Amino acid sequence: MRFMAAALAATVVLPSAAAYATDLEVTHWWTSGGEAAAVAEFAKAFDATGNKWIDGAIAGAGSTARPIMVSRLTGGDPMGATQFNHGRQAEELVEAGLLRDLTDVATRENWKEIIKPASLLDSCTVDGKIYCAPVNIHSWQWLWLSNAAFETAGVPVPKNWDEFVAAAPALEKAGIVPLAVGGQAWQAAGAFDVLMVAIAGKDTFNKVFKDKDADVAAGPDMARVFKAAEDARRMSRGTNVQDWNQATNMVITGKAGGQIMGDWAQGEFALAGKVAGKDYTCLPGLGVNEVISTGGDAFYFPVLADEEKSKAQEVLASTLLAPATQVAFNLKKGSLPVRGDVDLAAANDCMKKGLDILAKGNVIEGTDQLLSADSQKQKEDLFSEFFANPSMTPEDAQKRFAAIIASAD
Amino acid sequence: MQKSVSIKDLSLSFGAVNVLENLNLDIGDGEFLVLLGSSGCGKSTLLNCIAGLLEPTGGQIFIKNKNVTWEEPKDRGIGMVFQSYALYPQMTVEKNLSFGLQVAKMPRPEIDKRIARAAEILQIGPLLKRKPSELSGGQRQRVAIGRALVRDVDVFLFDEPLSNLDAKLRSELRVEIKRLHQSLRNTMIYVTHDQIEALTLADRIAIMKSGVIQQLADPNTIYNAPRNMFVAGFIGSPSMNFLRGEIAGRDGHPVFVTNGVEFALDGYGASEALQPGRKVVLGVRPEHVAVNAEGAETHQATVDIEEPMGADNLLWLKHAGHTLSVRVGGARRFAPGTAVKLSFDMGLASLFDAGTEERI
Amino acid sequence: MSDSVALKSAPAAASKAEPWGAKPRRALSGRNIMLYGTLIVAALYYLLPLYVMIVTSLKGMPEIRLGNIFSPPLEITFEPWAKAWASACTGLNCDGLSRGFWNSVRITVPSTLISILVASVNGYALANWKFRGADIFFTILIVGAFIPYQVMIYPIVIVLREMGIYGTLTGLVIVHTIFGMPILTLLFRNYFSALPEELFKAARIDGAGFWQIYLRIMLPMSLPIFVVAMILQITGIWNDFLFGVVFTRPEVYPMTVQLNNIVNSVQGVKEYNVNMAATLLTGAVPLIVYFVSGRLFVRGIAAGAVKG
Amino acid sequence: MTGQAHTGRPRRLLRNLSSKIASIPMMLTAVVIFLGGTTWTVVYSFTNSKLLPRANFVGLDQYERLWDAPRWIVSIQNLAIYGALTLVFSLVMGFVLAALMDQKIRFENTFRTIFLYPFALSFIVTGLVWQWILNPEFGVQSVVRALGWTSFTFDPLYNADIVIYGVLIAGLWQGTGLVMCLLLAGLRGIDEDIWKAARVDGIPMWKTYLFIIIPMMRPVFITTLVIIASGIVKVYDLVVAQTSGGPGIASEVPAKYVYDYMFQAQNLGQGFAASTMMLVTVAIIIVPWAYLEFGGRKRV
Repeated sequence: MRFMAAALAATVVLPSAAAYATDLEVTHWWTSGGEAAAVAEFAKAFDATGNKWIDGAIAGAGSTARPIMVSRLTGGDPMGATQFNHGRQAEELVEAGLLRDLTDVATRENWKEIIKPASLLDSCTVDGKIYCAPVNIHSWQWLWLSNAAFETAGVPVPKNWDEFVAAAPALEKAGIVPLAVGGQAWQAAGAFDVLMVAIAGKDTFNKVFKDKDADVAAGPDMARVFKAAEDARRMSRGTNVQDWNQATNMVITGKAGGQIMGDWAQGEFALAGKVAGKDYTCLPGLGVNEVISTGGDAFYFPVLADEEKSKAQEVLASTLLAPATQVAFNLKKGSLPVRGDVDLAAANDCMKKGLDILAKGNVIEGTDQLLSADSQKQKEDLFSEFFANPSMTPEDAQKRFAAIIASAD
Repeated sequence: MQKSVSIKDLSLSFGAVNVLENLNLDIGDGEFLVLLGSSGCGKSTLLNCIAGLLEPTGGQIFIKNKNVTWEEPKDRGIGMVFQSYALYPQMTVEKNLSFGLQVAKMPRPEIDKRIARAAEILQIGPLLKRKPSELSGGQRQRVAIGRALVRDVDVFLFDEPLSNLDAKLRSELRVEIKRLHQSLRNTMIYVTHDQIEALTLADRIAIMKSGVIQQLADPNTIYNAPRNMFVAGFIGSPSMNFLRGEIAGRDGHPVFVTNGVEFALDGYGASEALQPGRKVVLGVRPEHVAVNAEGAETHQATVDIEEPMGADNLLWLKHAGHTLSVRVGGARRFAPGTAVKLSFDMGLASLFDAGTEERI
Repeated sequence: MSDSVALKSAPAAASKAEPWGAKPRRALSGRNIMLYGTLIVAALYYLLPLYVMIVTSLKGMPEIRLGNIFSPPLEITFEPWAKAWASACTGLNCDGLSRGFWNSVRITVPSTLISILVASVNGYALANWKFRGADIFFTILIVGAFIPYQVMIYPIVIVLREMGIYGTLTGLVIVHTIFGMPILTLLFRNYFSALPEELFKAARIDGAGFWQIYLRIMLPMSLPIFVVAMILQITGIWNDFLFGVVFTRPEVYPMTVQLNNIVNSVQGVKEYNVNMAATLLTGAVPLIVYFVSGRLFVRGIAAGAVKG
Repeated sequence: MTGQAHTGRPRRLLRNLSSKIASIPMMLTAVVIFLGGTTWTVVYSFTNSKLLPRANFVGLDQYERLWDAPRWIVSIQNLAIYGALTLVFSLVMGFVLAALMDQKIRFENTFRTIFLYPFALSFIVTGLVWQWILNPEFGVQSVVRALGWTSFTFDPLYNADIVIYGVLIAGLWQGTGLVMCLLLAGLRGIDEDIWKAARVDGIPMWKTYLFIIIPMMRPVFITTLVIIASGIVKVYDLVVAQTSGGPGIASEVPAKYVYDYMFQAQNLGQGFAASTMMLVTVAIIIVPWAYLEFGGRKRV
């Protein structure tokens, strides 16, 4: 199948590319083992078109890579293509005319039809024009549980959040941290969003984040979410790690009962040789409300003066979305492909669960798409403080949360 | 005498502080002029202005009748010797001497000729290959003088050149500078706070205080006829005795009265009439008072302290409520408490107005 | 006014290395036990992290997972070093730190030289040729030392873009020169002010101009302070990550970018041994510079910082 | 300033021309980069610029939001604590070490190198190593517990109340060596006669240091102070590498707030407002002092 896919990709892009072979510098922040392997699939496919992928990897997404990319763009020395969080974050670069309109390529390759769910392409669209190529779907709404930890504690592996909370004292007695939450701010905020969809439901989620309804944010449904967050806070005490993968590692080694983390966590389990269902359990939507969000990564293409490079950009854009590339890339990355028409036979149990939910259409947009980076950051600050500071009451936190929603744009 | 350096209405101020005020000074060709004063009097500032190292706020400076007020130091035809020698530490003596000439792009043979001549005059030939750190203080200062010498300039400027040396070297080098001046006959301007250097070296001395020249005259005049009390007190060691009192008339002759004691002023050449009742200060140098001499007018005094100094013997006496210092020959000894008779040489005394402190 | 600084003041005093405290008495006096005791305790605090880094970099991952970071390696392996140098991946390029080493050299050498040159001329002008208003510029410069670098990124991007040198090595050298300027200028100004002023005057009488005095009189006397400036700049520029990556292109990214990529990767297992080896490798150049010229450093500082 | 024989006063602008030409890079840096960049930052702090700077003025909105943000308040408090303690400890430790080193000790070179080498390492490295040493799972705490003292607790990086002291330990480790060097240099510059005089007068050593030597070292202390203080205000990498501002927001610092809001939150206006507040604070403290210290004094 791999061979077929590669051949297919070649036939799709080769004719137009051969004449315009050129170097293209691509910046991204995928630097760890699995990520780099995934990017290598892109590079391989792009090089196969006769062009050359010049890799500009910089570790550390928001704080490190973003100022570099923006400086390069505004400094008049743009790269050929760059990874960027799509959705709200790139809007201004588009408005400033720094990014290239891909509508022609999209129309030619019929992106509107093939990209599922459609919200992904919407996030790339500004004023009816398409500015980015989405490459994968990542969902946040997963609870990863260590079967070994529960065995040690002598309780059955929970099937949903409430059972998990009920099992927490047993875990603690066994010297196991019930819920691992890494110290970095985005992890606390992400976990809260997951709790929110699971406990308050999709509608509340949309009312708060999409419509920015501060009354709902301050209302009783959200109060229940904050109560749950307080449980989570109590259960997470004793997680002395920073990075998310260190927290995941606690689950893998049975030092922690579970972790709320996106689908990228299963890469860690796979790397450690763990098998879903046997060594660990994954509960989408915390086992309460099986909904997944469809955030993801996308590539943007700066406006370039060099015509040959501009042509190469088009080739790259279509290469990224070619079925074979999509399969190869997402299998390595542990994410879901953006097109519904590819076959992911190699996917594991958890990934298949995700694909099912996706097929059912039980999806919400990611908070990256719904909120500005600014509001996201304020939210991160709030929840990172909330999770670290036991003296902060859920009521106080909710008040501040509602204020952030009220001022969000 | 032809004028070599001429300073007209020179002023310099740093912010609100006036360091020099409308200073005028003419220095003759080949003259050795010493600028004398205590630190902060503006003497070094004046020298730096002449050298072009400081920019005056007003006035002009002429060297050889050329207005050099805004010229660069190197274009003024001057050489300068500093207190700290200011030898370039990383260069050999020879390099130190030739640096300025090389900067001026002088041909090598000429440079060598000049260095050889300077080395001969200053007897530093054997030191040429050494670094300054390998020289003694006296040798360093010779090299520093040599650096001015090779420039073959009209005017030499010395900024306290001997102050960093010990007493013995200082007197040796003092003689050498004098010899240098006698053989070269260049104009030399020499800043010092040491009155011995001033008196021994100078053709003329300019005594400065607060940026103003108090008196400009040959050493003899400065010593014997100081123009005001500052000059009188500054020059001479120990200082001139100052007696405060007033003029009175006795038999039509003016006399000086202090604490009820009278001094006849017959021998004093006053420049103006001495009106009775005028408050004045009488100044007498320690060597102009005779002890137990046969004279017309004698005063009673008691020896308080005796300071034998070898050649001289200095007596501190109680006289009419004043303390007087008197110099007598080294052989004449007086025990404390001895009563003596003093006679004053009014011809060599000075009389100052008590208010203006100017010489009368 | 005439009491100018004697020749023996700063540089000469600085070259004397012997300390002045009280003379040591018997070897095992209470005083000596206190003295060396305190020094040794302090030295342990300073050495502990280095020890941890070295020990960890020589262990294999299984041993690290066992725990104790202070225990010496049971089995010494140089693999982490080899990996950090030659095969750790940055995105698709798996040639380790070696890739950035020469880039770092290419950035550090001109940046160090030019920033020191400019700052020394500034310091010289401020100390010896002060012109009206010079102090105002200098004050701005000193205050500038307190501005967080990140704030200046956008304005500098704009300036470099307008000059047409954004993304070039020249641009990066200028950026390093700008941010090294406050402290270096302060050091050079202090150093030149402490040199006897009469030397400068003598040189002017000798007819030397601004540049001649700088090159032929001042420079040869300034080795100590140049060593200090060099050490500070090599350390700062070699360790710099932000400017190196914001103001250049991937092909000239410095070593610290690879270090960041190795150390800061968000996914995968953290290979602490490789991280530590990479850290030590990256720090090797400034460390060697310190070990070699540490003695000159104190001497230079003595000459440069004594006068305010 | 050539050798031309002109008798008039030269034009003001042309005086000291070489010096002015040579100072052009400095003037440009001071005016264009530091002054210009600062002005630009201040101006844009009154806008609602997001990812890109845009001149859409919103008055004091950014400042109101800034002072309402709990994280900013925590950052300011942390900077005050960290700054005060760094100043005190690095000066005291630096001076004590320098004074010890100045006792004609053996192995002076070795000790000096040991104290100074951390300065050669970047803050990122410093933060990482100390994060590790202070980690309760496998750092100091676990080692002490393994030795038998099982109730021993030392986890500064995971305790919000004391986390800033954990950062301080690392900061001091990195920076004290330089302070020691600067002060040692200052001690070596003190005239030997002062020591003799103090000994003859029978003044105890600690009193000599406190009342005679330290006041004489004022210029060295000033240079040291500039270097330490400018480092304190800019502290960023260390916190990022060691704690990422955590736990929660307990170890946030202003420079990190600026950086996070400029580039992570893509709210330049907010970042600029925060940096303007930092600059104002610095300016109030530094400018009058800097001008007195470095300006206005004439050399004769």
